[in-house]
Amino acid sequence: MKQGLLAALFIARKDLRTEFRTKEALNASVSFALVVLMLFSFAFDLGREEFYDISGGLLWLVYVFAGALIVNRSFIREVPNDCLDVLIASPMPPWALFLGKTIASFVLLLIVELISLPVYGLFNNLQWVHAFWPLFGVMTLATWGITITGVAFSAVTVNVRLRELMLPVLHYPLLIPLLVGAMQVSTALIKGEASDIMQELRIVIAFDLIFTSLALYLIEFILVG
Amino acid sequence: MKQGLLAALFIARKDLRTEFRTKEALNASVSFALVVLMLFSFAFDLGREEFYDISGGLLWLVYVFAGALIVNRSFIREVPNDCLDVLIASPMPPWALFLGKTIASFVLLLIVELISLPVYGLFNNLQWVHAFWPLFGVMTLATWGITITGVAFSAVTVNVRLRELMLPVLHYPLLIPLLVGAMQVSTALIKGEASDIMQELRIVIAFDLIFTSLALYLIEFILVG
Amino acid sequence: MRDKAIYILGILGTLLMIWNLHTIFVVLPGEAAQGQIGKMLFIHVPAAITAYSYYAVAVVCSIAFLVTKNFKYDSVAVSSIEVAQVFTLVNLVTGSLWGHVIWGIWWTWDLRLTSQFMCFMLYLGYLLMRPAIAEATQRATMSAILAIFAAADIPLVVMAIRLHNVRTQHPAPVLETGGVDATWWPPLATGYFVLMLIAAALVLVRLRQETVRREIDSLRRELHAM
Amino acid sequence: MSAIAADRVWKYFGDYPALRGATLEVPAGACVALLGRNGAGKTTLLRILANLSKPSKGEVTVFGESARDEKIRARIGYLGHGIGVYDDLSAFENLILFGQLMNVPDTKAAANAALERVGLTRVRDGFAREFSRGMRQRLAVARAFLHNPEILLLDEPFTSLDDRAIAVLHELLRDALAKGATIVMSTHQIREAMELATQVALLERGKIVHTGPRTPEMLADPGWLYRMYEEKPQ
Amino acid sequence: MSAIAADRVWKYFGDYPALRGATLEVPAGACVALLGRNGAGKTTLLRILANLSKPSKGEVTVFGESARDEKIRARIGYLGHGIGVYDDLSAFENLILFGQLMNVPDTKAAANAALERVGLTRVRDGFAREFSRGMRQRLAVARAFLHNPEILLLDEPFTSLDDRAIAVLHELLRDALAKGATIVMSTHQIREAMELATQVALLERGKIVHTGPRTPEMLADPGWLYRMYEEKPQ
Ligand code: HEM
Ligand SMILES: Nc1ncnc2c1ncn2[C@@H]1O[C@H](COP(=O)(O)OP(=O)(O)OP(=O)(O)O)[C@@H](O)[C@H]1O
Ligand SMILES: Nc1ncnc2c1ncn2[C@@H]1O[C@H](COP(=O)(O)OP(=O)(O)OP(=O)(O)O)[C@@H](O)[C@H]1O
Ligand SMILES: [Mg+2]
Ligand SMILES: [Mg+2]
Repeated sequence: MKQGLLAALFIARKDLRTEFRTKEALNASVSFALVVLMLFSFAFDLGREEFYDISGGLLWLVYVFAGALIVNRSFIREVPNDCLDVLIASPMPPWALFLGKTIASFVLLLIVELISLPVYGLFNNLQWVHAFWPLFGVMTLATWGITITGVAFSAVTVNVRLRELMLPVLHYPLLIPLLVGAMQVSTALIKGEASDIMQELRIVIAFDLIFTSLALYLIEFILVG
Repeated sequence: MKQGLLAALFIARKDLRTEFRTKEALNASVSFALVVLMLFSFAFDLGREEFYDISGGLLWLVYVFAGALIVNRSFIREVPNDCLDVLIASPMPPWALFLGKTIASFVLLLIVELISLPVYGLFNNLQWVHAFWPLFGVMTLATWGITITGVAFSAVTVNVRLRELMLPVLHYPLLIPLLVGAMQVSTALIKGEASDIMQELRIVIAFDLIFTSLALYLIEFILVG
Repeated sequence: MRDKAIYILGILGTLLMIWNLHTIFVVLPGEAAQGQIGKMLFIHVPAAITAYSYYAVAVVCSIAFLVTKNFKYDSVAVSSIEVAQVFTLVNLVTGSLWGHVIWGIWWTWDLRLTSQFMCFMLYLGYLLMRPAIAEATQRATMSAILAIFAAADIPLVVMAIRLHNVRTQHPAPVLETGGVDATWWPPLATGYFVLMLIAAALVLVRLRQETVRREIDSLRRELHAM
Repeated sequence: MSAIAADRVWKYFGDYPALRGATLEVPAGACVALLGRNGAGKTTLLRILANLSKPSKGEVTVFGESARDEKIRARIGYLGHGIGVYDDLSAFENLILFGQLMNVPDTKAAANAALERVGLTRVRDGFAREFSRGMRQRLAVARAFLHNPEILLLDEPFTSLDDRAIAVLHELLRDALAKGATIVMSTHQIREAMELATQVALLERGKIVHTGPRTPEMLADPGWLYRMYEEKPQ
Repeated sequence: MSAIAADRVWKYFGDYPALRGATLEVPAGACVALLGRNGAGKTTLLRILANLSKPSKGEVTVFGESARDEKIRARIGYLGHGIGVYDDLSAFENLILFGQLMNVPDTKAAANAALERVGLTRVRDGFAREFSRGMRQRLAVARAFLHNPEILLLDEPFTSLDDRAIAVLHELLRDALAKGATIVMSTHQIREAMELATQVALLERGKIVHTGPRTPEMLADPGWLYRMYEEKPQ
C-alpha cells in the first residue's frame, strides 16, 4: 500500500515534469479556454441578468473542453516507446500507476481552471471573488470526477483507432450528472444564492466516490487484460 | 503543376478512403456534435427568443469543436509508420501533399456540418430551412479557413523542431476573426435579417485568402526544413 | 436449435403483436383528452422498458465476461445493447411524433426526454468504440468496462436531472399513480411482453452473426500467419 | 526448481491462437536463445513471461510462484521491441525514474553506474529523443539491467547495436549469468545469441518444437536448427 | 559521372553537428555498405540523400542534379527505420497509392508484380495492420522497389527479418544491381550486407573516414574495418 502510493507519486511527478518541460498541453488548453471564453462573449450578446443565469454553465463548458485536451493525453503519452509495458511490468500495482496519472492530470487541469477563472470574470464582468473559496471547493470536487473518468477512458482507448475522436464521445455523456451538478452550484455561488446547493453537491460527491472506486477496481482489467 | 494537383487528389482520396472505409471518424464526429449539443442545452437554459440570438454562435462552436478533432488528425495520421517520410521523398511537391490533406479534411468536416445542422435545428426548434443556401455558402467559406489553418498546425505539431517554436497555442486564437464573422452572419441568416452580412463575410473571405496563400507558401519549410 | 428458437420467438411475437394491435385500435376507445394519438402509449412505454431490460442484461453479461473471459458473454452483451439501442430509438421517435402532435414541437430539453437521449448517447459511444479496437480480447474487455461505467452512470443521470428539472413538458408518471384506465393495463403488459419476445429474437440473430464473424476473422488470420 | 516454467500456454488474439500449447522450462542460471521465424510467437511468449499479457490457457510460474506476484515482478528485467524510455526525459532522469519504480536502493549511484556500463555517460543529460537508434537501444539496455534482475527477458536485444554495444551487452549478460541470473532472449541475430546461450528453444507456429543445450555445431552454423525443422508440414 | 555525390555535408541539430563534412561519391551501379558506430550519422546522411532533411552546409547531387529536383526524387527508393505503409489500407492499395505518387505507368501490374516478388500475393487484400512484423517489412521492401528506382537508400533493411525474408531481400537487391541500380545501405548486420556490397564506406563521428571496394577479408571478418579505425582518438 505505502509502496503503491509512493510509486503513484513518482509517476505523477514524472508526468508533471515532462508536461512542464514542454508545456504543450498546458499552453494548448489555456489558450483553448481563453478562445472559447472570448467566442462566448462575442457569440452571446446577453444582458447582465441573463448572463448570471448561465454563468456556471459556461464556466464548466470551458473547463470540460479544456480538460479533455489534458486528460486524454494521460495514457497516450506512454504509447510511443512502449513505456506502458515497462510500467506494467514493474512491481508497482496497476492502481498506483492509474492514481499517479490521475493526480498529474488533476493538478494540470486545476491549474488551467485557476488561470481561466479570473479571465472569465474579467471578460464577462462577473463578480466571483466573494465566492472564491466555495467555488474552489466545487472545482476541486468536480475536477477530480472529470479527471478520474477521463484518465480511465484514456487507458481504455489506448489501443482504439481514432482515439482523439472516440474519447469525448465516450467521456462527455458520462460526465453529464457531474456537470449538471457543478454548473448549478457554480451559478448559485456566483449569483450569491448559496442556500440549497447541498443537494447538487451531493451528486458531485457521489459521482466522485462511485467512479473512483470503480476505476481503481477495474484498472487491472484495463491495463493487464 | 498538373502533376501536383493530381497527386493532391490521390492523397485526398487515400485519406477519405481510410475514413469512409469504417466511417468511424464520421460517426464519431457526428455523435461528438450531438454530445456537444446536449452539453449546451444543459448549460444554457434559454428561452426561445434568446436562443435565436445566440443560434449562430452556438452552431459555430459545435462546428469548431468537432472540426478541431478532425483536422488535427490530418498529419498525425502519417506518423505511425513514418509514412510522412515516404510522402515527402516522393516526387510530389510539398504543397500538393498539404493541399490533398486539406481537401480531405474539408470534405469530412463539411459532411459533419451538413449532418449536424438539421439535428441542431430539430433539437432547438430552430427554423433554418429558408436560409439553407446562404448558410451553406458561409459554411463552405468558414470551414475552408478552419481546415487550412488546422491542417497547417497539424503539420507543425508533427515536426518536433517547430513544435517548440510555433506553439499550437496559436491555432485557436488565430481562428477568432473567422469565427466571429461566421457566427454573426449565421445568426443573421437564421433570424432572417440578411441585410448587412457582407462586411462580416468579407472578413471570412480575407481570412481564407491570406491563410491559404501563407500556408501553401510556408509548407515546404514546415515539412522539409 | 438456435435457428428454431429465432423462428418460434419471431412468429409468436408477431402473432401476439397483431392481436394486441387489434385490442388497442379496435377494442379500446380513444383517449379522453388526446384521441387516437394517445394510443402511442402502447408502443412508447413498452419500448422504453424493453430497452432498459436489455441494458440490464448487458451489464450482467459484461461483468460475467470480465470474470470468466468467455466470449459468449461479450457477444450477448453487445447484441443486447444493440437491440436496446433500437428500442430506445423507437421510444424517442414515437415520443417525438407524439410531441409534434400534442405539444407542437419535435423536441425540448425536458428532463425525461434528455435523460433518455443521454442513455442513447452513452451506449452509442459503446457501439462506436467496438469496431475501432482491432484485437478481440481487448475489444471485449474494454467494452465490458464501458458497459459497467454506463450502467453506474444512469442512476446518477436520473438523479441529477430530477434536481435540475427546469422544464417539465413530459407527462408525470401516470403508471404508478393510477392515472391510467384499468382497461389499458392488459394491452400495455402484453405490449411489453411482445417487444421482449421480438427483442430476444433479434438478440439471437445478432449472436449468430457475431459467432460467424469471429470465425471468419480467425480464418483470415490463420491465412495471414501461414 | 526451474526459474521459469510455462506449462502448455495458449494465447488467443481473438480466435487466432498465437501460442498453441507452448511448454518451456528454464533452469535457474541458464541462458536460453528463443529462436523462431517471423510471426512464430516469440514476442507473445516473452510478454506472457513478463506479465504483460495473460495466457488464455495454461500456467506460468516464476520461481515457483504466480508470475503476477509483485515481489516476483521486481526480480524480472524486460526489454521489448519498444525501448521503454521517455523521449522527453534525459537519459539520467529516465534511469532515476525506473530505479524508483523498481525499488532500487541508491538510485542515483545505480543510474550513473548503468550509464557508465553502456557508455552513455557523456550524453547523460541529453534527451532520449535526440539519440540515434543505437544509443536509444543502449539506454534501454541500461534500463533493463538497472535493478540487477535475476531474470532477464530480452526481445531481440541486439537489434541496431554496433559491434561495441554488442560487446557491452555480451559483457553485461555474462556478468548477470555469473551472478546466477536466468536469461531468455529472442533474436534473429543468431550468431550473436549463440555465443552466450547455454540452451536453445525453437518456436514454430506457437509451439516449442525443440529445446536442448546449445551444441558446438549451432555455433558454427547458425542456420542448422532452422534447417532441421524445415521439412515439417506448414 | 557518379550517381550520388555528397560534398562536405554538415548537418547541425541545434548546436550539435551530426555530420561534419561528410564526403561520399557513389559510382552508378555500386552497392555501398555504409558502416559506422551508433550515432555516427548514418541515418542522418541517408535522410539527406533522400531529401528528407536539408544539409546545413555542403551540397548533395544525384545524377549531377540537385537532389531537391522532382524528377530526381522519382528515381530514388527509400526504406527507413519506419516501414512507411498505411496500416488501414490493404497491401495492394498501399502499393497502388505509392505507385500513383511515384508516377509508375501501369500501377496495377506493377503492384501485383511487386507483391509477387516479396511473396505476399496470397494476402494481397489483407490489411497491413494484421501482418506480422516480418510481413510488414516485406511489404515495405515491395514499396521501396515498386517504381524500379535507380537509386536505393536503405537504412538497416535486415533488421528483424528471419533467414527466409533476408534471402528474399538479397535476391531483390541482386536483381536491382543486375539492372544497374545504385544502392546505399546502412547496417549493423555486417555479414548480411557484405555478401552484396561492392563498396564499403565507414562513417565516424560525422565524417566518412574510409571508402573503398569490399575486400575478401571483410567478408571473412566483418569486424576488420572497425578494428582498423579503432585507434583513432574518440
Ligand atoms: C421524444 C420525446 C419523448 C421521450 C424521449 C419520452 C421518453 C419516455 C420514457 C423514457 C418513458 C418511460 C419511462 C418511465 O415510465 O419512467 C416515457 C413514458 C411515458 N411517455 Fe414519453 N417520451 C417522449 C414524448 C412523450 C409525449 C409527447 C407524450 C405525451 C404527451 C409522452 C407520454 C408518456 C407517458 C404518458 C408515459 C408513461 C409515464 C409513466 O407512467 O411513467 N411521452 N416517455
Ligand atoms: N496484438 C495482436 N493482435 C493480433 N495479433 C497479434 C498481436 N500480436 C501478435 N499477433 C499475431 O500473433 C502471431 C505471433 O506474433 P509475435 O509478435 O509473437 O511473433 P514473433 O515471433 O515475435 O515474430 P517477429 O520475429 O516478427 O517479431 C503473429 O501471427 C501476429 O500477427
Ligand atoms: N532529431 C535529432 N535531434 C537531435 N539530435 C539528433 C537528431 N537525430 C539525430 N541526432 C544526433 O545525431 C547523431 C547521429 O544520429 P544518426 O541517427 O544519424 O546515427 P546513426 O549512425 O544512424 O546511428 P544508429 O546506428 O544508432 O542508427 C546522434 O548523435 C544523434 O544523437
Ligand atoms: Mg517479435
Ligand atoms: Mg540509424
